[in-house]
Amino acid sequence: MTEFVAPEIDWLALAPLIVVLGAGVVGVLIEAFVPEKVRRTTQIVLALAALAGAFAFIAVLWPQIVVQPVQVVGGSLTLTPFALGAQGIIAVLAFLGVLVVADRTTTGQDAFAPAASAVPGTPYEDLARRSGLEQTEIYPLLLFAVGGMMLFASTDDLIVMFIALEVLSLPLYVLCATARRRRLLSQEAAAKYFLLGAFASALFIFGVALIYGFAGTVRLLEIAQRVQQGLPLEGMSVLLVSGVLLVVVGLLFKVGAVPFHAWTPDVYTGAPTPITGFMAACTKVAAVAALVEVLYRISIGVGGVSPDIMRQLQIVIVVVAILTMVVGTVVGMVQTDVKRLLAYSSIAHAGFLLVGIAGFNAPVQSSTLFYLLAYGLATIGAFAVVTLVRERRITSGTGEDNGPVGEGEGVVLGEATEIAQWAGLGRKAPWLTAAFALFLLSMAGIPLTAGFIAKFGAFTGATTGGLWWLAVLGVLASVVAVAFYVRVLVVMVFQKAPDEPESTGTEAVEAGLSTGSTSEDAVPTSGGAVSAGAAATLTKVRVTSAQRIVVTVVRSRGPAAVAIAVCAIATVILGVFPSPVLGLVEQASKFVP
Amino acid sequence: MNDVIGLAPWLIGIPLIGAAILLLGGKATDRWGHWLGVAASAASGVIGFILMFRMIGTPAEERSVDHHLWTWLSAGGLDVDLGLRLDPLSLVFVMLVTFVGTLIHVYSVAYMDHDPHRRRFFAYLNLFVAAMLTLVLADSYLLLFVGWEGVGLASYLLIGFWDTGRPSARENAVAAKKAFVMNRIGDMGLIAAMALLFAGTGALDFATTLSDDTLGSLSEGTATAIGLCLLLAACGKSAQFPLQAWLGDAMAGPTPVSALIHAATMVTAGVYLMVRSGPILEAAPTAQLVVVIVGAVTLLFGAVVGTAKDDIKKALAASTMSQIGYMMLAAGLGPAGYAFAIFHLLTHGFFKAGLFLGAGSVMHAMGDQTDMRRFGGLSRFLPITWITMGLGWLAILGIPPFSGFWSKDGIIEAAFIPVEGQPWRAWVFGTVAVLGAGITAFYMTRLFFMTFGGRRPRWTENQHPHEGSPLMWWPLVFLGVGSAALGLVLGVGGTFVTWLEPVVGHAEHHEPVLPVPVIITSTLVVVVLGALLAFRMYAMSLVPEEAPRGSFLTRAARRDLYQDAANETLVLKPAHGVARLLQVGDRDVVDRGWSLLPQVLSWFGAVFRKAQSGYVRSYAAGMAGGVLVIAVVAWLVVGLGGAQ
Amino acid sequence: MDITNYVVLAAVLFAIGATTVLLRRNAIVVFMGVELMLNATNLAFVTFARMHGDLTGQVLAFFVMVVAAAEVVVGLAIIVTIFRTRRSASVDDVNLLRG
Amino acid sequence: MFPWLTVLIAWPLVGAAVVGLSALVRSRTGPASAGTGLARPLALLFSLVEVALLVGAFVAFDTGAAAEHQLGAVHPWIPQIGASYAVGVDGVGLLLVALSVLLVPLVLLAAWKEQGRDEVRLRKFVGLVLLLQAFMVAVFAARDVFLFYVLFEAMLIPAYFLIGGFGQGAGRRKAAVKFLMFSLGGGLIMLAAVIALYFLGIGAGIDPSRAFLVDELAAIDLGTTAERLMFVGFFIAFAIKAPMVPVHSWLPDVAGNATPGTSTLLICVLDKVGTFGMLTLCLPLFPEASRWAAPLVIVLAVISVLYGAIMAIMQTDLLRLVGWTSVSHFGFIILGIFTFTPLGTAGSSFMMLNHGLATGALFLVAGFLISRHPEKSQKISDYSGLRSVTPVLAGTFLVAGLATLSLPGLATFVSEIMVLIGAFGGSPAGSAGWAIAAIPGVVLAAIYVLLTYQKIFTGAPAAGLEGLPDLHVRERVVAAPLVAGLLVLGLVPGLALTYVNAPAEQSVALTTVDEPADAATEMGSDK
Repeated sequence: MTEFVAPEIDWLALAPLIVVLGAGVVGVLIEAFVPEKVRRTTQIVLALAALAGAFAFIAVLWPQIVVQPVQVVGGSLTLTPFALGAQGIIAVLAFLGVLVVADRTTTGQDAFAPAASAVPGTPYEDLARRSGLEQTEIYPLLLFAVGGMMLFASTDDLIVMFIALEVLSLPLYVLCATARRRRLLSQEAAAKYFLLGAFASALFIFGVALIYGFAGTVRLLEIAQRVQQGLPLEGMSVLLVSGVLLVVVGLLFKVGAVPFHAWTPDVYTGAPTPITGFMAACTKVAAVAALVEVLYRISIGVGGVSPDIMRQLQIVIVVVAILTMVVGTVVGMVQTDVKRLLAYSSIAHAGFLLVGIAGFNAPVQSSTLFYLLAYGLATIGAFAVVTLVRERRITSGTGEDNGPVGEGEGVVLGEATEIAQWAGLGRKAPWLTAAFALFLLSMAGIPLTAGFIAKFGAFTGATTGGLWWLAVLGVLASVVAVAFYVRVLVVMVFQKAPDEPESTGTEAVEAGLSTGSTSEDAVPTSGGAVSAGAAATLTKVRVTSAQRIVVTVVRSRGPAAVAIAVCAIATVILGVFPSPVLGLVEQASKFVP
Repeated sequence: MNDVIGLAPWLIGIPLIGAAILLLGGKATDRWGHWLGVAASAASGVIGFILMFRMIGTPAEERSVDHHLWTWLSAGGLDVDLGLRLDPLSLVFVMLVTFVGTLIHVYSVAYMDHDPHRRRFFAYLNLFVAAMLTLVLADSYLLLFVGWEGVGLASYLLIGFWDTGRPSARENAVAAKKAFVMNRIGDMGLIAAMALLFAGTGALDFATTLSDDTLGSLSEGTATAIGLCLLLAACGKSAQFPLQAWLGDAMAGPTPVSALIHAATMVTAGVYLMVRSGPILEAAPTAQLVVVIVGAVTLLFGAVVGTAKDDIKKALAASTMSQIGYMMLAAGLGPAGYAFAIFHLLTHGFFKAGLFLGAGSVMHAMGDQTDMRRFGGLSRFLPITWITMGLGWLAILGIPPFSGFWSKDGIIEAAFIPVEGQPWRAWVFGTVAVLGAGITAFYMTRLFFMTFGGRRPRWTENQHPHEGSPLMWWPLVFLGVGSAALGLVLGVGGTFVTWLEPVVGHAEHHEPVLPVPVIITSTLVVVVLGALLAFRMYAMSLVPEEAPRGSFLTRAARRDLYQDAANETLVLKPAHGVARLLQVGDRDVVDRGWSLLPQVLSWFGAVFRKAQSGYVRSYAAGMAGGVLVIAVVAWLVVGLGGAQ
Repeated sequence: MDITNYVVLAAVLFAIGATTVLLRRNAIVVFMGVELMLNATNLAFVTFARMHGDLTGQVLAFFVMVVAAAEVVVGLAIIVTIFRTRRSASVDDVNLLRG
Repeated sequence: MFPWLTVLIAWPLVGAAVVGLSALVRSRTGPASAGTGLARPLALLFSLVEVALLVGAFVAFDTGAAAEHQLGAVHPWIPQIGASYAVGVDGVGLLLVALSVLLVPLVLLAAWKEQGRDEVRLRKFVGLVLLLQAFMVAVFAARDVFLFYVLFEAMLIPAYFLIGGFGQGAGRRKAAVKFLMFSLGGGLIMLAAVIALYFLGIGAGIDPSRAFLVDELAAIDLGTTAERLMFVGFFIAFAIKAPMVPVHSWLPDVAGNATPGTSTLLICVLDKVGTFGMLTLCLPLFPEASRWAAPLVIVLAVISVLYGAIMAIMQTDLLRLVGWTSVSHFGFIILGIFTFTPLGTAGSSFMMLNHGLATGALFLVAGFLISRHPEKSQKISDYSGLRSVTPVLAGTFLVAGLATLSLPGLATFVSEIMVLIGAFGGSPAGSAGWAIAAIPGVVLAAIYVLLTYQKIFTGAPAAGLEGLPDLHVRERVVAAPLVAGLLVLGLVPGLALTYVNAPAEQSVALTTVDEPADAATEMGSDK
């Protein structure tokens, strides 16, 4: 009769995860038991508290982890400084992201459909909207996603990594489909994201299987040891190489690197903007962290014993990095939609990150972390700004009421994401514009913003790895990138907003066409809301009924404004006095992940 | 000497301050401004006299004093003081500039009486005096260059004095610009010369650069280069061939300006530069020869042009050009010529100024009419002008004992002095000089009689010519006396030559190829012939009011022997073509080239963008394809790596 | 029987699944392709587990199944929503987002 | 000792902040658009105090050791990447700092009425100007390559908004973008070189936590190839800024579209960073490569001189014309630097100052002229005969023009003659020939200045311009200091030369010794 031996578990190390995921579970219960009036508030408070708590635990953990990494439950959770740093960054960014999500603005509507399951334009949906339904499930979903990300970034076990991948992906799939406006786009985004994501994770897991076949284990460090010991069987290297390749591909998909990037622009455009910001920032952190861990543990984890493997991986990363930078920047140049432009910019940034990672040396970890932080702040801030720039339709007769009307007459519609529509924003909302400009400059890597220090670190990493020519390529690519950020700057700051109604009206219509915007707000009658074809008919409707769409900036109810302010200030501080943060992340590269 | 040397800076300072007051003072100084100008000029004249007086008192070998004011430019081995050099040469100029200058100031008070901007005019005149004195008093090429361009500026301002509010305003402005730009072309030479000098001698001040040991260190090639560069500068400033085109147009300025700047002083700065740089030229025979040739060419050129001009000022300008040609020629002849170059410069300063002022008073009397075919028979109406100009006329003809004779004859004799190895030179240049004298006699006589002589007046009845105010004719008298007597005073016994010896060195006497009396008589004969010819044509017979078509040569001469046309076709047109080419090139090649970059990129962008088709399956296909491609690439590269 | 056969079979299944994803229009079928890929993975896991003679692989297979199940739930939900909106489950109809 | 430079850098920043905050004051006391607010006087006050501080700096500066970098401070800034806050100026740096400090109040005065009664735009304008000033002072004082680079790029942003936000020209947005893209392009190429420098420095055993100090980097010997590559990286950036043919395309557009005040700050001060960088970074860091590249650079410089001048002659737009003249002048400056003679280098350093004064005067006076035109036209052909209408304006313009054509007696002449004479004796092959080839530039200068003067101010007054007012007091106050400065420095150039001689000697010494490392070490050591 053997007695039960409880496993030794370092609960403190698990605490951040437990807090977040636990809060997620609690959130589900809240949906069930808390009365509707206070439900939303409770959820928000809970989510923010959970993230803050998680961050607190991380802060507590940090000193001991930087001294000695720990492995919990046999490595399923491996906390290196790098992993913990990634967790911390995810927590911070998620906190800001939740703030943006939680903001209902002065229109009193958040960005989410009252009943996402309802078919757009059906009476039921109208009913749901009128009765002011709200989907507060998004908060638990967000928490689950965050939990998945934190786990994703900090495990040594490929299977756990796979599960974490799903845990972070599935909620995101759902969240993508919940946009209040432009429902079709939102759903399409979800579908694409899901199908491609599933495909990618299938590749990933098959890769895991192959690696398992080679090594007989799915623990990265053990795999590395096997590699060191040499090949057990002839031709097994094929298993290893193709396996690692597939795994890396699976990760690169999440990172959004060319040629696995195709989902990024569509999903970023279709998803509700706050979610896009959250997704763009946090997912990238998690994915890059995981990528670094896999690559580095396998290649240099045990002293780069197998030059072939290392070499092959490096080549893969270099090739992908170049492709990513080129496509991201060059295609970004021809974008006309702000969200799409930001999507391509995130692709380009994936490229710059990879340039650093391709250096394959331990110090890169810290510069990568800093890059992720800088990028994440700028991204969340930028998308938060996007959520506040709206179209306002002004009809002769006050149209059917949907949601309370903001200041001034007319009805506030969805975001005005056409770059052309942003003309003259500088006069409408100077501070908001200034913040957005700051984020763009940071993304462009202009000195005295966080982005510059980050880019400097990335290119330095590549040069340390002897890839100075790759660094030069990166530099050239970032020149091109600057070009398209500047384009937006010019429109916002220097161009005057077009005044005469007709032009704006038609402009908005074209905008509607090009983004396939069939937002049910614009046309309550469900007839048109089927496909792009119908979108054309509904444009006729618009033009004939002399409505004009003007671009307005809705006031935030607070949270989003806070988020933007925090992002902006942080961006500047990290640009001018980065040394404290750099000092922190520098410790991250003390150990190979 | 040293007790009064402290006054030297005030030679320049006073007129400069005068100019400053007049320019900055604005309308407030309108009432008395012109008298301030006169006073300033006169004051530096007085100082000049004092210095002159003291210098005469000092023994010859101590007559060259450098007065250091402050270190001007000291960098990287180049040390240039802001200093003045007082020696016989510079003082001669000081006297000329201040004396003639003051007279012309006085004359202008009356001449510009009706001009609303008289104050500005006097400011510019003072500025000119200051700059000219800087030029001649400078003790280094660099400071000389300051005065050099300073007078250029003053001349620019004064030529263009009437550059608005008149029908001819634009032309005046263009003439002014032309003068300045052509001067600048010459200045390139001075800059290059300074560069060469610094590279060769490591200094720019006269004391160092012109001392024998430094020059000994210079290779003849360098010396020649420097000499030619200096010559270029001189040509620009003194309207010598081929940079002579601006002088004729410069007559657009008020007549006193023409008298002071474009006859008496500024245009002779080139000669001063040549004489001052004598040691360098002597180290470079080739350069000397070129100087002589330029002088000879110009003196003929000017003379020929002079014969055909009907505009009295342009005729005088041409004659100025030609007379400076004489000086240049002399300056190229070495020590034998220097003294006479300066001597002629001095006398010419007087009689040419007199002639110009006379012309001015004629114009004043005839309502700014300058066409001599509209004059005639003025002697009765303008007696003083008639007499004073007559003296000037005799002087320039070189009739003894008038001043021109002493200086010009010296030059002609010097031209006949043989140069060993090149016997032809003496003959050629001697003949040219004599010939020039003849032509000079012709056109000056023509000018004189077309203006004052002739059977009947050729002006319309409603004009009532009369002498101007005393302010105008007193200066004429002074200058007339000067033109008559100056030569006699300074020429007899070679007073002037010995006076200059400390500077230009002693010229040991050479015998001309012809005996001196022969030269003198033949010159006089030629001169008289020329004069008689002109007398027959313009005094005895009627002068048509409309210029006859004339022979080819006449027409050519009227158009300055096509110098402007030549410049136009040889320089301006090609230059403009080049400029156009550059302009188009910059727009369509450089600029467009840069703007091509983003275009190409966005083209690629549009191409890649097509890949984003919106179809899930194509995305998936892209991913699958990507996997394969990357795998292949990885394998290939490593395969190669393994192969190595 | 050589182990290679199993591995090859797994690979073939995986390839078939991938091809399905690439070629079929119906979202459901595409999704089934993904499931097929996952199952190929399972086969591989089990095979290798047997080869290495430890149970980890088999356990992993269960993990994969569970995850697959979870994916099915979310995936079908999304596909069905789209179907209800557009009356079509063809993945080629959802291409408003492009460029 | 007192950190003068830090104060000089910080003060305008404070000013910019205060001006920004003055918005709040206005909005509380009344409608923000009501007439002229606090912004202008505040900004002027700050810039004047800055001038006072500058005087202090000059007093504290030891001219005896003008070649050493003084008044500075070194503090760790981002030790993780080896960047330190290291400032210090030698004579040249001090003069350029002075230029950027002195021009700002004048520009503010000149732009006093420019933004009309639009209080918001006005506040933005002066705020940006002060911000730009802080950056400019800092960049001239930076003794740390990283710091220099950061400022080099960061100052583009205020400049960009100044160009694009306040110009008169329709094409000002394009011009701003063009400016930004050119500069950033060059800057990023430089970034690559900076990173490389970082590695070689650490490789050569420099303490990684302070790896960017110029003096230490100058002390190490980089391999020939690497040195040349990095030189190219730096030089391209500086050549674009300078601006040098053929990477000058952005300049005329900017000059033609920005406000004269902006152009003054931009072209007269900010662009000096290009030549200043060549002098204080390229030469000390890459002496061998500088010698290697000199022959080509000289040719390009001479081409710039003539090219810029000819293009200036062909211009029809007044401000573009002034812009082109700068291309020509920068050519002279670069020529002087890369012929490696003490005289030429000193001349170039001096010319950086003089060009600032002369071209600044020309830009501002041209601005006054344009502001008088009913349609604010910049076309030269729209003006005529104004000498009789606005004599003082005409006179000031002429003086500024004469300074631009470097008339003897004015400071510009001294520097130009120093450059030409110095270059003639330069060490790189063919210097003499190219120096001679550059001399026609002086004739072309005469043409473009006098032709412009002739077209605008002579002849019969153009219709509609008869009644134009002459320069009023404010404008005279703006022009006077510049003209006075040009005159004084022209007669007593020693005032400035004492600051530039020693540095010139030193940088020439760097490039003439055979073993660059040695020269570098002794330079590093005398700090």
